[in-house]
Amino acid sequence: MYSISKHIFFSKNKLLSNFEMLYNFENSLTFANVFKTIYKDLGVRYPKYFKMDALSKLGFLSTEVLLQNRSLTEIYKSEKIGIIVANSASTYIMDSKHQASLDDKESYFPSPANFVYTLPNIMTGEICIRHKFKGENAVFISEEFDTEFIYKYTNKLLIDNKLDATIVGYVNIDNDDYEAFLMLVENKEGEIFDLNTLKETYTKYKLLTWIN
Amino acid sequence: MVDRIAITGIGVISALGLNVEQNFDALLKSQSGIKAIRILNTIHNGELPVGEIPFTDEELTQKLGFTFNKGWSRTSLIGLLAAREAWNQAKLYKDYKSKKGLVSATTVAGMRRSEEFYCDFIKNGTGEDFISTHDAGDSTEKIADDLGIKDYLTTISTACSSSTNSIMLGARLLKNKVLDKVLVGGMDSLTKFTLNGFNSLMILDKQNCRSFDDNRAGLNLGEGAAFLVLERESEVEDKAILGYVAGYANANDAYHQTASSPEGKGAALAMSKALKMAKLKAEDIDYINAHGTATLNNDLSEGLAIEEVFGKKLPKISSTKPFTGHTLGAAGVIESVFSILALKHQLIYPNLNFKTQMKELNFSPETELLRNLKLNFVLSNSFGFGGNNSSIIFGKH
Amino acid sequence: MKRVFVHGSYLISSLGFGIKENSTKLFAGKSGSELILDKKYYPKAFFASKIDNKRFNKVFKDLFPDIKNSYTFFEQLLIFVIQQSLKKYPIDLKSEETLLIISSTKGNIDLLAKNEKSKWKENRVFLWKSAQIIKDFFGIQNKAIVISNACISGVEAIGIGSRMIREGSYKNIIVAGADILSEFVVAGFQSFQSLSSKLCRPYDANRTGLNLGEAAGVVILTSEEKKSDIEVLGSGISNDANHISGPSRTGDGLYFAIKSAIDESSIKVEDIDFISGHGTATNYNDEMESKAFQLAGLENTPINSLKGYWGHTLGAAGLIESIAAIETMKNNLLIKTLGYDKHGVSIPINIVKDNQSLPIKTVLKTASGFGGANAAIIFQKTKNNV
Amino acid sequence: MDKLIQELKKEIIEALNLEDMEPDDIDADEALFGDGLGLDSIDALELIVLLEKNYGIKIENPKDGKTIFHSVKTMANYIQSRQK
Repeated sequence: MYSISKHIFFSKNKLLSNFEMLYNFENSLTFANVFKTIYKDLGVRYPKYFKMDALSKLGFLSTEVLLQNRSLTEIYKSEKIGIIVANSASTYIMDSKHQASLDDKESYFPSPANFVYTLPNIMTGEICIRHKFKGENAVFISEEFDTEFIYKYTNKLLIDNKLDATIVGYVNIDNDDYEAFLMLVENKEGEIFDLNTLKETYTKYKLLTWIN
Repeated sequence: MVDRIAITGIGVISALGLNVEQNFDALLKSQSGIKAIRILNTIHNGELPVGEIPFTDEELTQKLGFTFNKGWSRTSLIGLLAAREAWNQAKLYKDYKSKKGLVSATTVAGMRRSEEFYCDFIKNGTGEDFISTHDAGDSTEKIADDLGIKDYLTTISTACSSSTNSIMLGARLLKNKVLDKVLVGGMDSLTKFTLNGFNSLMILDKQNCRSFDDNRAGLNLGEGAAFLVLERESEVEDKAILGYVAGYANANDAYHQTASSPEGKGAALAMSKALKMAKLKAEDIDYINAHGTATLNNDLSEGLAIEEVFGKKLPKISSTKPFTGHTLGAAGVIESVFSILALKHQLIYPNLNFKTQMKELNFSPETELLRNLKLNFVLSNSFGFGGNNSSIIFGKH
Repeated sequence: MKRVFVHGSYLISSLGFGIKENSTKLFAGKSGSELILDKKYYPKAFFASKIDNKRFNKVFKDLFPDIKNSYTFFEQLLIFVIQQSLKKYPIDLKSEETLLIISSTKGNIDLLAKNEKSKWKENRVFLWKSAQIIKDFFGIQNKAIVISNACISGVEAIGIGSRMIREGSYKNIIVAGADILSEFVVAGFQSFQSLSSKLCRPYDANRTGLNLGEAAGVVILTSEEKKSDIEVLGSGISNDANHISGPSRTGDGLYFAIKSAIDESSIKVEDIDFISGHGTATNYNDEMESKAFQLAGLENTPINSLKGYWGHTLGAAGLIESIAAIETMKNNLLIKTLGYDKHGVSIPINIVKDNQSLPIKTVLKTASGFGGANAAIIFQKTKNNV
Repeated sequence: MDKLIQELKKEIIEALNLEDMEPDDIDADEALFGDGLGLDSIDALELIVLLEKNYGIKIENPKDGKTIFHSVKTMANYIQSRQK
């Protein structure tokens, strides 16, 4: 029996957890400020955070809230905990930054710290390092969050016993906006993890963040 | 009780077909594989009928599942097809503990490629990779590697008796516990070299060969390969036993380089010694798969030798050369496979194209497919140039 | 449990077009990598594997004469290999049980460069856009799925494809992978000091880094057995959770992926006849792999890396190397690890040093990459004529 | 020398995104890697770029990085030795 134990949504400077608003900043604030404020407010001590690119920061903060005072590796084997996410712009911000350092032929100093973040699964890697997840992980690139495919794939991994618990969702950022929607699904009693619940939860969050 | 030599796997490829099933089907339907030359490029096509495997090297490579040609000669390709069939049947793939060997046989070896590249190589030194596939051992090594056989490897080349001799050596290696499982057999492909060679000896019939016929006019060349897996009977587990190697012998004619002695002294010696080793009397033999190449010399010499050894009570006799042609180094083991199938299915193959009995002999070969007989022992002859004569007796399981 | 079979494999690389050309060159020990001095990629010379562009452009134009240049090089590679694959194994592209999965790390990233930007619409640099264009080219109904998980993308894509066949929603899944050389990637890897200035030396004591390469490969997965004798038995994906670019020091991550694949295949470890390793020839990756194979009890199993022939082709590597592993089974032939001479990893794993024939029925293909990702997949030859 | 060390500290903080750090927080002799500042291999590569970009110094063998980048002081000494 696979159930949804928690879900979060973070977009348009609003961070909600189980549909409850945790943070609500005005739209004019840049995501860099919003991310930094939330990081400080969460009281997290993780020096590596500051080296992360925007996509990894978005993923990192979202999972910090999703897994607040939960340590999954105490319940499940770390190789049976995974993260399956979709994304649209991949690492567009960091790609542009890295490319900019190449277009300027005079000052030709491509930075390794930038280049390493030009892969979308570095974001999932950072989350795995933070929470010691060693199981199935995948980053799918799609124009929008393809709930149907992501559900089918994640559910297949669960019923095939490849995973006992997993984070599943969508983490995307480009120059204009960002959106993170994550669910924690575990092998225990609770609200069943099925396609409709996934779709409805995601749609409800979209509406909540557009209205106010 | 003596630990008999059991046959637990057979594989064969010839003009009749790619595997045991297709070969046996053609034998049952009396469908000869002897036709005009189609694959081998030679001035003789349309003139000399042969027992040719109707597939190009490219097609044979694909049938092995290979996706590109690794420079293998035709002999190696057909050899591996038959070897795998036998090895598969004996389920030896995951057998890591027993000592496994391969005793192969070939006379032609890599000549098929050598004769193609030779002129270029002499003129401008190209295509030298063929040299590594020319020698007789090359195909043996390739087959052994493909099947994972590492403990014992050898190749016998005694002309037309080669592959019968490899069965004998394999049986001896088992009896002396040098090996636990042994793949024995041989292979030869058609080449311009052999076609023109035999033609110069004036022993190639321009029609389909007529073994033991008074008007016979020579043999038809053929190509093919066959293998048996031999094990000690006491160690055979979870697989069927197809027959036994009851006895065998090799004797030399000591008469002439290419002709058998007129009265078949060597042949008679080989057959009688094989009977002695098998502790059998002549009348125990139910069927002789004769060498019967349809040359004037062999059929006479072999016929007389059979009459000398078997006297009045001649067993039923036939030659399957009119089906496959003379496959040289592979003939012995191909006909051994046919003999084992005859025992398993209790039948005797017809001697195709036979019309008139030889004046010098008192017997005629069987001309119809004979069914529901009582066959316990079959004797197969392979007599060759250099007077090298071998006979082998198979027993029913 | 529904079985999954592999059909219609095709690849294009620096070694040539299609399986026969590539296998013949691999068998002959020929590398497709060379010293490249081309400002388009990098100010200085670097050692890498490039596809023969002139030949490709001609072949592509002959196949699709009426398409003016409306597809990028990356997209043309995928269209070409998929088209060749469908010729070998035609499927009903319109059916809603047909899916296209594409594996790539950077896709059209070369379009970000200043001089390219103007020629294409801005969203053409996104992987989902290329996937959409390729899906529409073939008239496939379902949205294309793109997997971008660094160097394991190709192996993971086949794994995901096999899982989705077993899941039941799809009857035919085309899994295609490609990555091209670009200044973006070359300069990036240079800044990481992980490129070798000459032929890379997988698992070798004197390895100094990887060679980049460009390639495209494709397989078609179905539950249809006929005309295929290759089966996907199982797959596993894991994460080291150790460092975003340095592989784990213990190899436990890759070991978990291998174990997951073996468990799903319900075979014994000793059934694996051969490992097609990742072997990028970077210091830490090869060392990590040797530890992982020891953990999995595979230190005696013959293993090779083909990076010496094709270079590291990123999103295509999993595809073309899986196809090579399948050809290894079909030909019962291990290809030597080009560039490997002196053993250079702490565990004495059994590196294939010379071409070698032996019966091969079951192979394990692994991949590891940035982000601590690891993938393993097991293929088996179903016909018993091993 | 002190001016160079102070400058280096600022550049390191900026190049390696050491967000909450001020130049004074870094002790010139403190180990940059390992348990000191806890920098990792990517930071080392970034420092190689920093030396080249800001001081035009190219390190031939990346393996020397370990000694050169031991601390801010060793970096400063190296820069001075290469600039004479």
